[in-house]
Amino acid sequence: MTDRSEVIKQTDLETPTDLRDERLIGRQGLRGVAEGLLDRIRGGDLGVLPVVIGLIVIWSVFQALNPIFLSSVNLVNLTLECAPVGIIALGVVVVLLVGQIDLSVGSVSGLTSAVMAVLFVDRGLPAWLAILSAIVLGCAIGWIYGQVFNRFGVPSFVITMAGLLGLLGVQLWVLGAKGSINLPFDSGLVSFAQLAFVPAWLSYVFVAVAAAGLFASGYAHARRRRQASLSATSTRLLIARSALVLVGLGVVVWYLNQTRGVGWMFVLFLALVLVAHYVLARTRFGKSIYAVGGNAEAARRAGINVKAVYTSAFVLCTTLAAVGGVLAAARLAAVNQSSGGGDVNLNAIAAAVIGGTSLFGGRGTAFAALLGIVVIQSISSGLTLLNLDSSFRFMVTGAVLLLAVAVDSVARRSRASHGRA
Amino acid sequence: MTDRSEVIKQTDLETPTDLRDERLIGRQGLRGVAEGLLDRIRGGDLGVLPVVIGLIVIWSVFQALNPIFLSSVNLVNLTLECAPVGIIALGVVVVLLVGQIDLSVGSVSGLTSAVMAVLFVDRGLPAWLAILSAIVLGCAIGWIYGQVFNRFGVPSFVITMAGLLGLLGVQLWVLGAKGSINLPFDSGLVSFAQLAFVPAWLSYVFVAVAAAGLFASGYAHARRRRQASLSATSTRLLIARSALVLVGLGVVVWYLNQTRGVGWMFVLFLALVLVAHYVLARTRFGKSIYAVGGNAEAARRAGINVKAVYTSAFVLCTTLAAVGGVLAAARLAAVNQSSGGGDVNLNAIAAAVIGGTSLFGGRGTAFAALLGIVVIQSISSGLTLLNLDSSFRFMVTGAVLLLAVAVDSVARRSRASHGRA
Amino acid sequence: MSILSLRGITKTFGAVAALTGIELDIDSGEVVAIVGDNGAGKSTLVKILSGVHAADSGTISFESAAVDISSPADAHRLGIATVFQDLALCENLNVIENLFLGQEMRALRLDDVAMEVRSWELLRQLSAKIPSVRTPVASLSGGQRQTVAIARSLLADPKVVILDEPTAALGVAQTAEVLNLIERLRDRGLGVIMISHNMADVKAVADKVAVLRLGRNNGTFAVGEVSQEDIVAAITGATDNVVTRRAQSQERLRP
Amino acid sequence: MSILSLRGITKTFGAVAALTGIELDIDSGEVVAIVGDNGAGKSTLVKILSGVHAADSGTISFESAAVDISSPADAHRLGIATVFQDLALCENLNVIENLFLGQEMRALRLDDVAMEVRSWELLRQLSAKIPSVRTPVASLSGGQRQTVAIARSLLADPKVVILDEPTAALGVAQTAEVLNLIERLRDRGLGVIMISHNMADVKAVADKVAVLRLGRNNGTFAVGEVSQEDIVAAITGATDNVVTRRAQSQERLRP
Amino acid sequence: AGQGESASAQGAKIAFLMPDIASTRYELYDAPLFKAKMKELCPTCEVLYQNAGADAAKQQQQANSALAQGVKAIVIDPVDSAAAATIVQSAQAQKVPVIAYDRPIPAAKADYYVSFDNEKIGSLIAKSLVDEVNNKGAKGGLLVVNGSPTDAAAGLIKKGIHTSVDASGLKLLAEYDTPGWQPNKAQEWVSGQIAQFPGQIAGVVAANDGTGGGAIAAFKAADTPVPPVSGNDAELAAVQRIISGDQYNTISKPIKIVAEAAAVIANDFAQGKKPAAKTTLFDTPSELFTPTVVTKENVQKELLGPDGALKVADVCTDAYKAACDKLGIK
Ligand SMILES: Nc1ncnc2c1ncn2[C@@H]1O[C@H](COP(=O)(O)OP(=O)(O)OP(=O)(O)O)[C@@H](O)[C@H]1O
Ligand SMILES: Nc1ncnc2c1ncn2[C@@H]1O[C@H](COP(=O)(O)OP(=O)(O)OP(=O)(O)O)[C@@H](O)[C@H]1O
Ligand SMILES: [Mg+2]
Ligand SMILES: [Mg+2]
Repeated sequence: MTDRSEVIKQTDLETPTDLRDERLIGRQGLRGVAEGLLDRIRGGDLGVLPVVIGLIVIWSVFQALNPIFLSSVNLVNLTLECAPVGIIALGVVVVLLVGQIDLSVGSVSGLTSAVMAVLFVDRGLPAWLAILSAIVLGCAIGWIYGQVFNRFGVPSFVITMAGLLGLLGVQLWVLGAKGSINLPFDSGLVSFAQLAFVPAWLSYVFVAVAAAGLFASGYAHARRRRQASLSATSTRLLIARSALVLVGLGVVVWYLNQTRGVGWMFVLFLALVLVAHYVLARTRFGKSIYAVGGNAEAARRAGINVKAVYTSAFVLCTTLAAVGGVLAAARLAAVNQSSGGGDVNLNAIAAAVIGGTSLFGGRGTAFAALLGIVVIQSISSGLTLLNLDSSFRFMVTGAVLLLAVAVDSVARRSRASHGRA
Repeated sequence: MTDRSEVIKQTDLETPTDLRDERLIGRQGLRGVAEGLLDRIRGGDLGVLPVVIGLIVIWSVFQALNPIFLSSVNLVNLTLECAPVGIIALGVVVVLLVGQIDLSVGSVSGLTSAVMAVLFVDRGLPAWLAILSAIVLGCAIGWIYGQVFNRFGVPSFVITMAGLLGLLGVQLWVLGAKGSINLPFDSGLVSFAQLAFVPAWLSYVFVAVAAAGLFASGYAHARRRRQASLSATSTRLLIARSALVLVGLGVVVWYLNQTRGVGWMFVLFLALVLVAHYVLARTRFGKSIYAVGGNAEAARRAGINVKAVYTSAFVLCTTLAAVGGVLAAARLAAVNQSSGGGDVNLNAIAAAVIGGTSLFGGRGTAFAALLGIVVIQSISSGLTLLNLDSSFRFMVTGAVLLLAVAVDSVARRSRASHGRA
Repeated sequence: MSILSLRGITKTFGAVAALTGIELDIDSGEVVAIVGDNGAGKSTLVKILSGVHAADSGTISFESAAVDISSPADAHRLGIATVFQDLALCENLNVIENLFLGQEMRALRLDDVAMEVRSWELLRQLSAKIPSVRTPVASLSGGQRQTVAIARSLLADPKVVILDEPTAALGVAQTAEVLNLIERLRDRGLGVIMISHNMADVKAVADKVAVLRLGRNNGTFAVGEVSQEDIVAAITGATDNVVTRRAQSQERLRP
Repeated sequence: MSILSLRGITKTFGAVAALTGIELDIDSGEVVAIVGDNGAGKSTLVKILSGVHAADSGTISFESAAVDISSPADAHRLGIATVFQDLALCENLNVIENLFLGQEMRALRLDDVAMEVRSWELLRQLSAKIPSVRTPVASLSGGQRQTVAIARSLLADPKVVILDEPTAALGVAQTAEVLNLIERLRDRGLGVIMISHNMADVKAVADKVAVLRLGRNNGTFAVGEVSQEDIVAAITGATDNVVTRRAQSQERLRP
Repeated sequence: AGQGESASAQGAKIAFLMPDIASTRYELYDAPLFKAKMKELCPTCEVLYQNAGADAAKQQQQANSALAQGVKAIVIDPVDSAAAATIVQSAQAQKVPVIAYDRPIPAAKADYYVSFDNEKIGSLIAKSLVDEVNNKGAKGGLLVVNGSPTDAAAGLIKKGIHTSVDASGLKLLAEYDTPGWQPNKAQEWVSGQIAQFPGQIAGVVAANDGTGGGAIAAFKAADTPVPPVSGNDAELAAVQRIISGDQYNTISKPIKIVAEAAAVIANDFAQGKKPAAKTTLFDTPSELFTPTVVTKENVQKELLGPDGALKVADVCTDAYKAACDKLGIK
């Protein structure tokens, strides 16, 4: 018995602090990374991999059915169509993370876009002011939700369902006698959503900066960890990762640049996802979101202002819904009574869930919104290219959706059998 | 110290087993009941009381605005309109109790009613066979949900969203070019939903039987408890309770009998609620539903077949959705592409939640469906009596909904401050 | 003849090898204590025995026949009743409902009077201080919950009872009752596995002590032939450990 | 001078009177043990002190000033750190995240390297056997979790540390470390409240023992002047109790 | 309820039940115009206006509630023509006359039918668009964007569109039923078709102005020239697009005339009179009106005249000033 504990003491000096437990199955270098990955796959700890695989399956099928699906033109369309609802879904992710729900994102996006249109077109306010007002309104709605939730403890399902109905009423009232408002095609807002693309050279610069940034931050982090005698990703691995990102993103961007390129609206969406990811993963506020979603009582006992966290989650959600609504209006170049209606709600929530956010709170990442909306829009776009009856269109949508998520199956099943359910 | 424990020993012989703990604040008789009730109200343990109060508030307001609201005619309409969606909500309660959700109840009800109509009207099958087929179809859909859920672990949100879309497609396909099918007015099914009312005398018999049954079962139970030297409700209290039910229900029935009376469809709904209540509260299966919803892993460790419970919850939900769909079709005497669409889904789920069912599983009763749907239909019916613009109609609906549930506020807040959150 | 025996049980969680080649035998009418440091793998072993986790490799035999315990229901069927360390109670259900979960009396018309009577009996037997059996478990104290979990394992007529740190949250009186209970179970010929960090309790009721260390067997001792210090040494992997040092310094302080 | 003193604290839950007129004083540099049967109200008292529940009546004074502790944040602000019996960890977060919850280093750009280093330090100090601090708490063993909860209470610089059954799930080595730790805290002049069912531990580290019985004060003793039997008698409310009976029968059995 | 025989309409209530809010016309035109005319005919009468939000069951609830309030006549634009039969039945059982408005109720004999018919509308807009495409001699085929697959009225329009498109000899490239009439769905679908049939789309038949607007936005967003696109409903926004040349046509329904005719008939029924039939359709006494296709050429005359449904000031906002001037609209 004693000999083993001596082994520990000997290795103490060489092994990084966090790898000293002798039960850890040690692995080194690139090979070790691959083995660890395989281990995680077997253990069902796959992160976003299943969804990505589901996506690849969908893409292959649609491409086989209609070769235009993966054409550059269509992919450019796809990116642009993802942005508005994707941004809304990003807000939904935040609300789901604290274990609540917002059923009213559609209505919020509809109402705020209506207010924006009325101010901009009817009242002749400058575009930026109209947009700002819309966003402030979105913010205010979330704040009210937060107050009602914190003070009365009404379930967020009911609050936001009341919001869904009430705000739709306000939207109809705001649009009033007009019913439908055109946004001028030559306004900056509409051009931004329809015609503004990143110049090819700039898009490559973006890719290069992203790859370089990833490497730089990874390297700095690894150095600090090594200095603190903790295990760290090897420089070789960091280089490999950045190279992968460089090539991967580079190819995608090059392909999109074959036609119109990368839309600024999509860049905005990506930027919001990255910011949200940073906030959720790397700030105290982000941690408190996860804590409240995981165990609100424990978070409260840790001294976190749980009410403030709920309020800010609602505010973030409705604010992002307002941004998404404005962009959706800009893309359609019109606002009407059905703006924000239809399946905006369902799609935004479904995107968050498909991307892996739990409805029970505490689990999910900002990337869920990106992945989920790409899945949903891919299905929708793929079906657009097939000339189907609407009855079959619905059936296929349902089936493909299920298929995309069922790839998770392998992951989850093995996860459960490995005791991580 | 010793004297106190002697006190316990002395009282042992007189006090019922379950009231011997000396920390229990003892109370006796009717007065004790009232005090206990007051205590529960202060402690926030109010059960359905807040929702009932919310309902009374809504009713008073609408009655003040339009005296027809509480007229016998309108209440009869209200009861009949509650039944179809109420039955669907009953199924939703079961699914929510196991901590899952079914977004597709609307589509299921639409599809099954379409199948029923095609078989009954187009194929000329006897009504009972057409209805049975529809119900079996509903059953099968739930079974498939259960299988997909258990085998692949796809979140029920995604499965049933796929169902929502896919089944709508099937519904359109089943209805085909016709789009809309009339059910003959003289068919038993349509008369049942539109014209079949309980004869006045029979309705009073029902009330009497209900009151007597309540007393008899309560009395038998109390006797068994007393024999087992457990505390029991006093006979006086039992009589009081039954008398209250007799008078309360009697007045309601009498009032409805002023015009058309109590519809058989509503009686069916009530019967289903009572059966569901019995199953949930008084059978092993019911307890396993609550256990799975409260802590699925604990239930599994207790040897409960958790997968079977999930499957049966889904089956119950879709089966009840099928029943609700058939009744909705009968009430409308037609089936079309939008059957089951609109706000059936939202209303059914909202009814369950408003009635007090938790979206997180394990909390709620069958009566939630009844109360919730009455709240929703009251709002809807009250608003049709007010001559409002659509925009205001939506706003008022949202506001009233919030109000109705916010009465819970007092309850929940004090509950939390009493450590029962 | 051993009622339950394990051979080469191994289990890994991701990169952590929680159990490696565990061997263990339990006879009827015997109390086996499993001891070990935190994270030694005791609860993992218990979960494998009760069908909560599946072992990665290794065999389990029950009454000399190889068995496959792939779900808790399987374990129940074999007659293995377990009190889990995390108790595994449903917080939304009350005490009676938790006690009888999955084994309610009269499936189609629950006999709540009989169940309540039986509940009070069981709880009284364990000296439980629970004011009412109709409150949800969520509002019970830690010890009250543990008592409920222990009472539950006695309901069905098990052949093997596994108790994972059953007395951790119990008061002195309740602990004494549970130790009495374990002795009664042994006398009735059941096999009992008890996990505990309390060496005094282990010495008091166990016949055999199996030590786990970092997921591996680290010796099995007959209780009569080993001192408390030896067991602690086997647990910590050294004779010179914080426990002995502390004991020494305490001795120095108090005359 | 007492750093914390309670007068007439009362709390009822529905029909259950959990605490009635509790009085208690804690001095700086003093370890007060609160003992009592299961359901005696110990954890309820702790929750009132740490702002989780509000007392129905009674006053709390901290450093001689009456204070109103209406939320856990208030308690943190006063310098009261608590290890709860149910630990109150977020299962979805990993060990580091739980340790630093609400007090992360650098709010806007978390310093995860520094936090990881500090985590390992704290855990090593408590002899924790946790393979990795980046696994979610959900996958830790019972004792590992308890260690995390204890480590957390030491992070901020508290004036009063409340430990509700801190060693219930700990192994022998970890228990010894925690007892050492409590002594170090006392020596640094902190007030420590410890709840425990283990009389040996209580006798070892406490200066004063307060006994609760069925929600009421049932005597306060200086540890030096009272025997273990007396404390048990105060807890169970009788000198002739199951513990003494069991001890006697054990003595009779073993020569 | 049930005393429909009273000789005077004094203080009578009349229900006006509209089907949905997906089209702006019911809220903006039909209801206010009907109410105004009613007020003129019978100042003490009360109009109970309800909108069913495209839900047949809700419409039934609204009708029942109207009956409970003792209305003297029901004017109904059914969500589902088949399902509305129940409403007719229960109303007539209580001796309350039912006037089918806009859409017929073939399955049960209403007391009167006032309308233009949706099938005709579909065929008119499609015909006008086909003619324009042929005139321009554009190559390629047509896209058809129908209304909601769950909306009965959309089905009628679709049928009408097909009679014209199928007869035109133009190729039907692809067809789509827009869920919930949503413009953004229409936009998304048309975007896909632009990718699939680059340069081959000679025109788009859209079943209403909203979906038409979506189709136009798709072409704009793809940075390709907008081919002729149809519409229906003569919404303000659509009229602006017609003036600016983005949209080819829409259709103006003489809502004022129809709504007023319905008011007159309802008033007659409320007074216990039986209005005479102008013609008979579906075995029901009927009065039918013909809608007019509106293009750039006749927009001023049809919609912006002194009696027109729209005001020049509303249409010719800053953004459309130049286009209005070009057409000589003041
Ligand atoms: N579900 C799981 N997922 C991942 N790792 C796990 C899981 N369960 C246990 N482990 C790990 O396995 C090891 C053994 O855990 P186990 O619970 O068996 O310890 P234990 O001996 O019961 O400890 P304690 O005395 O603290 O209860 C621990 O390092 C723990 O982190
Ligand atoms: N939130 C609550 N709601 C209702 N009753 C409660 C609640 N919390 C505690 N109680 C009751 O108050 C009494 C005291 O509980 P408490 O948790 O304080 O006991 P304890 O002394 O900590 O016991 P243990 O030693 O078992 O931890 C118990 O009877 C318990 O059932
Ligand atoms: Mg353990
Ligand atoms: Mg406690």
